[in-house]
Amino acid sequence: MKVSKEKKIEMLWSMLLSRRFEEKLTELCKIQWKIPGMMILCTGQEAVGSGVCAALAPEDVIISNHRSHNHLLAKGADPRALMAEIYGKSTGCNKGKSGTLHLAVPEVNAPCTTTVVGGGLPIAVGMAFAQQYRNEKSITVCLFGDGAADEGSFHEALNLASLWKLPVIFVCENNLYAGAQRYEEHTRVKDIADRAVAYAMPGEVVDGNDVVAVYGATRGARDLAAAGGGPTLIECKTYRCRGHGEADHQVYQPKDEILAWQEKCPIPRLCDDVLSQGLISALELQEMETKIKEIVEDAVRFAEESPYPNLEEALEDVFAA
Amino acid sequence: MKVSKEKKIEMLWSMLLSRRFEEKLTELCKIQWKIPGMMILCTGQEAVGSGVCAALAPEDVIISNHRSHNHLLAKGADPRALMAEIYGKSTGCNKGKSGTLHLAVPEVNAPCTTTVVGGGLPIAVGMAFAQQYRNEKSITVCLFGDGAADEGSFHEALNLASLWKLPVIFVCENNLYAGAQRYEEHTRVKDIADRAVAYAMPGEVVDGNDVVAVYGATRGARDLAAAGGGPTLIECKTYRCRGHGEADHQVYQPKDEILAWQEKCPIPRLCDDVLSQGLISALELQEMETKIKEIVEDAVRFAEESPYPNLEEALEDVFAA
Amino acid sequence: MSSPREDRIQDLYNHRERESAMQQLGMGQAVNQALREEMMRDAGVFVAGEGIGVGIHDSPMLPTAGLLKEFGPGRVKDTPVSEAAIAGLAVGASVAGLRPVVEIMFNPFFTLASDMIVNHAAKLRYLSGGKSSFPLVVRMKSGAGFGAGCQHAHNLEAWAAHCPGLKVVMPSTPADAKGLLKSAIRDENPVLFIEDMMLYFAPGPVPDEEYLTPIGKADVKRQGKDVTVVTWSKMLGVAMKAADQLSGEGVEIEVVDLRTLAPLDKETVLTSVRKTGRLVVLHEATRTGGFAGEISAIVMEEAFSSLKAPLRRVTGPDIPVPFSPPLERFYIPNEEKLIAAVKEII
Amino acid sequence: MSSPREDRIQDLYNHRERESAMQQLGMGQAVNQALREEMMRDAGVFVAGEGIGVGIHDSPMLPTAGLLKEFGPGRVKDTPVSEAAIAGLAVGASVAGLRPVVEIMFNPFFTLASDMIVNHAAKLRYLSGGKSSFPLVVRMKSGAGFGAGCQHAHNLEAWAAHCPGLKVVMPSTPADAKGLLKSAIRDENPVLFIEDMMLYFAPGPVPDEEYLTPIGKADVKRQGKDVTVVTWSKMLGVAMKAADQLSGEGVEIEVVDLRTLAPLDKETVLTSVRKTGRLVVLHEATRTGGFAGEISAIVMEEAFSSLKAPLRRVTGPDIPVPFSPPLERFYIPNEEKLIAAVKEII
Ligand SMILES: Cc1ncc(C[n+]2csc(CCOP(=O)(O)OP(=O)(O)O)c2C)c(N)n1
Ligand SMILES: Cc1ncc(C[n+]2csc(CCOP(=O)(O)OP(=O)(O)O)c2C)c(N)n1
Ligand SMILES: [Mg+2]
Ligand SMILES: [Mg+2]
Repeated sequence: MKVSKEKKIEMLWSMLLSRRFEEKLTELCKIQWKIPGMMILCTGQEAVGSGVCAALAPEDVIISNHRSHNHLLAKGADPRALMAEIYGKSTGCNKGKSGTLHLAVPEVNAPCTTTVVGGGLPIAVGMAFAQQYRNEKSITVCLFGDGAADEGSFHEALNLASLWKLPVIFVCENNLYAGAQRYEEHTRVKDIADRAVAYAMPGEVVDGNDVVAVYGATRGARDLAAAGGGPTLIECKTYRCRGHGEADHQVYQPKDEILAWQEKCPIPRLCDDVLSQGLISALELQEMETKIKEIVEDAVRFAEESPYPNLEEALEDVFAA
Repeated sequence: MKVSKEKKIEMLWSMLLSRRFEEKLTELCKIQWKIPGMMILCTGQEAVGSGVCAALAPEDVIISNHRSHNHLLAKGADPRALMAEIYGKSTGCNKGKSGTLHLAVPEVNAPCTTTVVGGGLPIAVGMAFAQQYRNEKSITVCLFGDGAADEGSFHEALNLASLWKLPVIFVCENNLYAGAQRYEEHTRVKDIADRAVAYAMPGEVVDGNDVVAVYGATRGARDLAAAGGGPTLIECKTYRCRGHGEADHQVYQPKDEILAWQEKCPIPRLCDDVLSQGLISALELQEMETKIKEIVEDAVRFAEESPYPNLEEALEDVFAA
Repeated sequence: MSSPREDRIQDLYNHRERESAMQQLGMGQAVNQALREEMMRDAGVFVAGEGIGVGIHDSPMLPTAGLLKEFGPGRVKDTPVSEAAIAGLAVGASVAGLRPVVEIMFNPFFTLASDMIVNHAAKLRYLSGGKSSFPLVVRMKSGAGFGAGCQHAHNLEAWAAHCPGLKVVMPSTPADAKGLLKSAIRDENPVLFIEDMMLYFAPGPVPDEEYLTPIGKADVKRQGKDVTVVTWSKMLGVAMKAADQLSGEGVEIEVVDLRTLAPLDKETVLTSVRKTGRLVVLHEATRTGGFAGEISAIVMEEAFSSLKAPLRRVTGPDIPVPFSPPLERFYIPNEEKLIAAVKEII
Repeated sequence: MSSPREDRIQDLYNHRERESAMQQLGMGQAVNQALREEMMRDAGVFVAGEGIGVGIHDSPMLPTAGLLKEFGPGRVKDTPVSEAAIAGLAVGASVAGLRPVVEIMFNPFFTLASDMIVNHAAKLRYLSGGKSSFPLVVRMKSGAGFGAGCQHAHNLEAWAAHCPGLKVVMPSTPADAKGLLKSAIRDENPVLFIEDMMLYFAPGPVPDEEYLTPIGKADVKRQGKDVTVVTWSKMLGVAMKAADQLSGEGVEIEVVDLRTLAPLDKETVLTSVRKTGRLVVLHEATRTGGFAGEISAIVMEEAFSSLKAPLRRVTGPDIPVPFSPPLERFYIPNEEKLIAAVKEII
């Protein structure tokens, strides 16, 4: 697939932004009381969200899961608002009500995120139904894990999406683990993409650490969906380089497996590509890094300086007025 | 597949018993106040339950759904106890608490039946797990409809059964309708059996109106399961000749479709076979019919003469003592 | 000044006058009218569910009869047997700006949709900090009495009323059903709308002109000074019949029809109990953990000093709904049980 | 004769004496011991769930730590993320004679298993006319306070307690947890066993010797004459701390720990309220439709004449559990709120 220079740079930017953003979170969450709750990161998996979102139009809708930072940043979410939300501050994109696990960013057409494993799939069906109903040209993408593909909701959603030829792409981010269960310990099917057969839907396996490949597959599926050809199941093979969450010591992940996959990190891969093709100079890359560093630091500063919500705000936003 | 004379006669018997039993119910449920609630029959689909159960050992377990009469009779349930239960009488197999929709007959290893569409599949997984856990030679069969194959429970159950190589057979009775929805209106997959691929499980399509074929497929799957080879998905293609229930006027089922399938009725088909092969004489067949007629009439008499439960019995059987 | 009894008679008279001019509809037909009117008014309203376009029953008394013909398969969506997907469809379509009205066929199957309804429809707005809205309606059929047993009949309104972010409506008359459903469809929040199937076949007057009935307002369906009976849905009929009988014996019960369980119209309940000093709560759902508990807690918190007698609950017993006709009848609360309860506390 | 206060001190003293000799365990460890003992006693007991063999946390404080090593993968089954299948596994295995103990990771995911638990585990025995039994345990982690937001924290014990055929256990101390879980595993009926995760990290004394704690018996965790506080699970700690403080101010509350919500030990509640004449119910779940309603209804039905003051409920507000630390703390009922409620009615 021929991909423009601009696209590649855009994807490099969003992968790097996401990586630095999460590296900062790795640091921060070690400091007690700084950030509450779980800290679930996608370090090493950035090619998926970044490749997918680069293939979408702004009006396309995404719905993500518990591992959402990259997806949302790649869709254009404001790092300040995300960081403040992760801190639980009133300036967070959800006023501190959500935290990291269900960040909603309607401004970039990510109106809700769910941490219920598999919960996003039926909702994506509804979102895509609305697009079809209104004859929109936009489509919906649902991002979920390999573990989610074992939930009943996966099945019901794919069947309905196929039946109604809805404009939706189901992107399975197969990072080889669902919690502490390795892929073979939770299903026998060789590829999640094989499950597309069960719904007479196209299914495709993609190297999830190759952002260009992810982009290409998404573009293809998007064209199909937008043309009324219905949904596609794309499986991106990648790897969870860190634990399920930052508190997970990864005792069950073989060290050499982690190392081998770290070698396949999607970021140097794209860097090498754009550098060797002369799409970007080493200096420009360094400037990009500097800018991203500033953005992340600014986001942290913003979050740190923001106040917590007032207690009475807890009672708001349950119902629309 | 070579099938013994005895097996064929056994299957003929159970199909005929089921047919006459249900024909009687068709009559009875028209009489007001005679039988309460819904009346869901499998007229024309008898080859499925009769073929499946003929392939099982008595210690094999089955779990059925809302359309269970044939399954249970074929497994050996007492027609009197079934009929009385359908009437809601205290002598019913479940003391009148169940009625037709969830007949439980533990005596023949059908310890529970569920009318929640798809509900039987995860339970079958548990039953088969117990058999594997105790190193039993017996297996479990789950009978369900094509509509049930769209429920999330189908997916979760097949995945888990395959993962653990459980001794279970999933028998999908595809009667071309789920309620008023024709098959193509509820899924795009050509054959439900194709869904086996999604679990790396063998899947097989069988002519569900050919009791010998159903028997053969079940025998094969049973051998595999009992030998530790794990589950099989068998799809029996058949047809719902009557409405979803007796109150359904079938306005949405094409008349010629019904007629065409009535032509394929599994009972004459087996009759022709056994008569032409000389496995049974016309006289013997007539005697069989007479005996079955008596059994059904006796069951009705028994049900009619039995008392309703005492009101205080309603409060019993919620908890084990 | 006329006596309360005379008032009531006058009231009834006016009421009957008004009503006699009205169309008589079963609740299914009233729901049907509401759906039609709202679909005509707002192109974003669509309906979806199992057999709601083409169904196994072709009776005109049913809530979605004729909609497919009138609005076509684009807006009247028959779905596979997939309750989670049906509810998820509503969640996703609503946040995208449509107005889904989906059906969960029978109350026990609420379980299968409950993750979507409770963890998603009800919470995602809060989780978004109020930015995303989920204006959806889940219609659900409920109620014992049709001989299908406990996997088809299981009143779980108390579950839904225990979920912040959900509105729960449970009408007792065709007129209320129509006005409340129209309000539910226009509401910006997820609404669970529970229809007792027995009421489909009990015609009642429904105004011809366009009207909305507000969600969150209880309705005093009969005034009385002696005992407050709080009830909803099908049990209203039981309460009204008991009221007639008791009135003949000189006991006037005030019948408060909640109509909406969440948000709950506390004030109407409290006002009545403060007047009568006596409370009976009547519901078909099983007793332990039923919504009668909430009513009694509120009364005991806020009208304690007015109370003259212990509470009585008239409810289904703590058993699954049995199949056998006499047992099922035994399960369903009736006039005799209500009357006995009222008499115990006067 | 000693005064009630002296009695209590003596009581506490004996108690401490006894306790100091005991092992100190968190509730997770106590659950772990119960599982181990029962698995050793009965080869039919197995455990299954998401990450219960190999998990993402390797802390010895967790309920299933070490079981895989001790009992092997045949009896300690890690499952896919498939809550309906996990619950169905329990239903099927139990009717076949095994003793499954399965885990639903967090309370909100009860929704996904609820069809299997409510429509099947709880009803199939009744539907069989008492012929088939479903001796299974579903363990479920619950409770707010761990900063994960409302899709991980949602106390739904009131749902389960509204389902005939289900027993619902919600222990407050490690010792109770151990004895109750052992009883649950030996029970012939489906039992939902709800563990508040915060209690995993609050060690308490657990007897070394084998013992069973009966299901269906509440426990008066502290005697008092002035106000009855009915509570369960983590909230017991709040009640006990408030009791100490109030005692300092001369107010003696009696703390009734339900331990089991279904079947409910009415008598212990009623006996206490008949003595004190005042009732506060304390639970973490949201207010409307919470199980406090059931307690108040029972008291209002059967101890009305003893009541001297209105009810107070101290509960989570009617909102999803918010994430932000101050908001989450605001959500969880605490001593101050309980003390204020007690003072309002004395
Ligand atoms: C319904 C549900 N069950 C269990 C969990 C707990 N949980 C959170 S993430 C996770 C693993 C999910 O694995 P996968 O879908 O592969 O996503 P990944 O974490 O690998 O990105 C589990 C079991 C949950 N959040 N929701
Ligand atoms: C969970 C659930 N949803 C809906 C229903 C209502 N219902 C009963 S049977 C049926 C159709 C089932 O179709 P299928 O599985 O093909 O079985 P068939 O009736 O054709 O034998 C439906 C929708 C139900 N019983 N359970
Ligand atoms: Mg994964
Ligand atoms: Mg069918």
